[in-house]
Amino acid sequence: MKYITLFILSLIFWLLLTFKLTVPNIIVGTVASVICSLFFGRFFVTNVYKLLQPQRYFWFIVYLFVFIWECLKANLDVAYRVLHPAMPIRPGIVKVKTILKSDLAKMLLANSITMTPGTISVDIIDDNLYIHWIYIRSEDPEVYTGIITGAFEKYIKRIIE
Amino acid sequence: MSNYLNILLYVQIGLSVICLYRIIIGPTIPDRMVGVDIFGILVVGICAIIAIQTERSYILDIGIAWIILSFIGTLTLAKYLTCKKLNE
Amino acid sequence: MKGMTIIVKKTTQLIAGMIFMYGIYIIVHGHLTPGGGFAGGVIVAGSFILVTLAYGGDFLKLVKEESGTTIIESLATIMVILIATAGFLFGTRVFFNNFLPKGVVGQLVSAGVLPLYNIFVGTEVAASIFIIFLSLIIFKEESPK
Amino acid sequence: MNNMISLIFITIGILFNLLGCIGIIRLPDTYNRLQAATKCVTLGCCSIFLGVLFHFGFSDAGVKALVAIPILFFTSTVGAHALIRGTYHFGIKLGEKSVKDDYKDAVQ
Repeated sequence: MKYITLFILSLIFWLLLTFKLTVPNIIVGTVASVICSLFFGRFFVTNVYKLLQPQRYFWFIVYLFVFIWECLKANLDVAYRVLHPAMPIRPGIVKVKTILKSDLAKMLLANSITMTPGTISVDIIDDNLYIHWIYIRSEDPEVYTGIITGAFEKYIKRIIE
Repeated sequence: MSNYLNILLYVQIGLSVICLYRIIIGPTIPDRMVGVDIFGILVVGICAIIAIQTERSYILDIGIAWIILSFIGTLTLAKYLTCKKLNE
Repeated sequence: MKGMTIIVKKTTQLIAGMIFMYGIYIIVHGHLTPGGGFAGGVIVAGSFILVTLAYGGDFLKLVKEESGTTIIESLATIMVILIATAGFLFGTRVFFNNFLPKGVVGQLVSAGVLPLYNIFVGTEVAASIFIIFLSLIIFKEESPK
Repeated sequence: MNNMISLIFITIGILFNLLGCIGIIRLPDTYNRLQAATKCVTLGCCSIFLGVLFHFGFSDAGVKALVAIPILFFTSTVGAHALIRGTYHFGIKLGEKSVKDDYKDAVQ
């Protein structure tokens, strides 16, 4: 099952890359996809039946708009801190507990955190994310957990789990 | 129109020269590696602008290849920084 | 489990296949765009190097992998020599003779034997660069202090 | 019309790149430099690729630029994560202005 999914995804990637629908192109793409799925199929993601449920794609599009908005805010925030003459920074590493269970969801959450206002993920041990923050706004764990992961966690839970 | 694109191209090249400053001056080893990482991403931008200017689509191929090789290089450097052997 | 953090491992799962396909694309389109056998071979080797870096050496059974890549490299070299000397079968006396039809300029199947050379040179380069990486990380442990 | 939109996107991208490069020069320690540089430069290059997509339209070059955006996003964020973890394990201390360090307990 894993092999077939990787084969289909590779073929779609090949057709997007070449953007021609001729017969030799499709034959070469099929052969290359078979080789690719033989090499890399054994450690692909396991629960592939989730790709067939349409409501996950809807939540993914909603998540994409939320993410672009947060990303723009991140850049304006960093721009303010860089251009200010006194550089108002207060950096430190904080520990945040997440409610997500599967590994793929944790990876997507960590990648999203890396692009949001002044935060970058340093390490992930079990359920705890260690995050370097450029301006620590409060000392209370409840409050900063809400600030950092609150915007993404509910969408990612609906997309992947 | 074309002149304006030329100016943008020169600005982008100038930005990558600023990264070279951090690579040369940087006081510690991780500072230089940050410079190398950012330099790799900026060169991809240069490739994209040249692809518009010359109307050749194959220059984008060079850009994507540069992204991939720069990613593998950054991972290798990061693994070197954690003081581990490469096959662990 | 050894290796790098879980973020790098999960991203490697998603991206290694795409990097491999991109290397094949560079190799196969070598007679139409810049790139060709050498550049594509380096990218194909990069996908295997990425898996080795992210998952550690025990995941791929490195010693077995090394003998396998040696066999692939030798086969690719023999194929390049065979195609180069194939001109003798057709009655001429030149190396690298083009005995296939040339096709239309700009199509994928054109330029005679040039795509075949690109494919085998790409395999050769990928196997040998992966061998260099493996020998760097295996033989470092066995060398005397 | 498409040319104007693509030029606007490229200009925005180069402004973000400029902010990233100012950050990499001005900020005081390695962690903060990585913060500023990675975010701004990644968003700037994604914006430049969007400009390429608008210039070429939905042809082979445009789709190639569209494919490049997720690859650039994943590779640069994962590269920044690996680099900052390596910096901490290499022994570089947090800067003078920093107020909190929870990761110190987890390493030992």
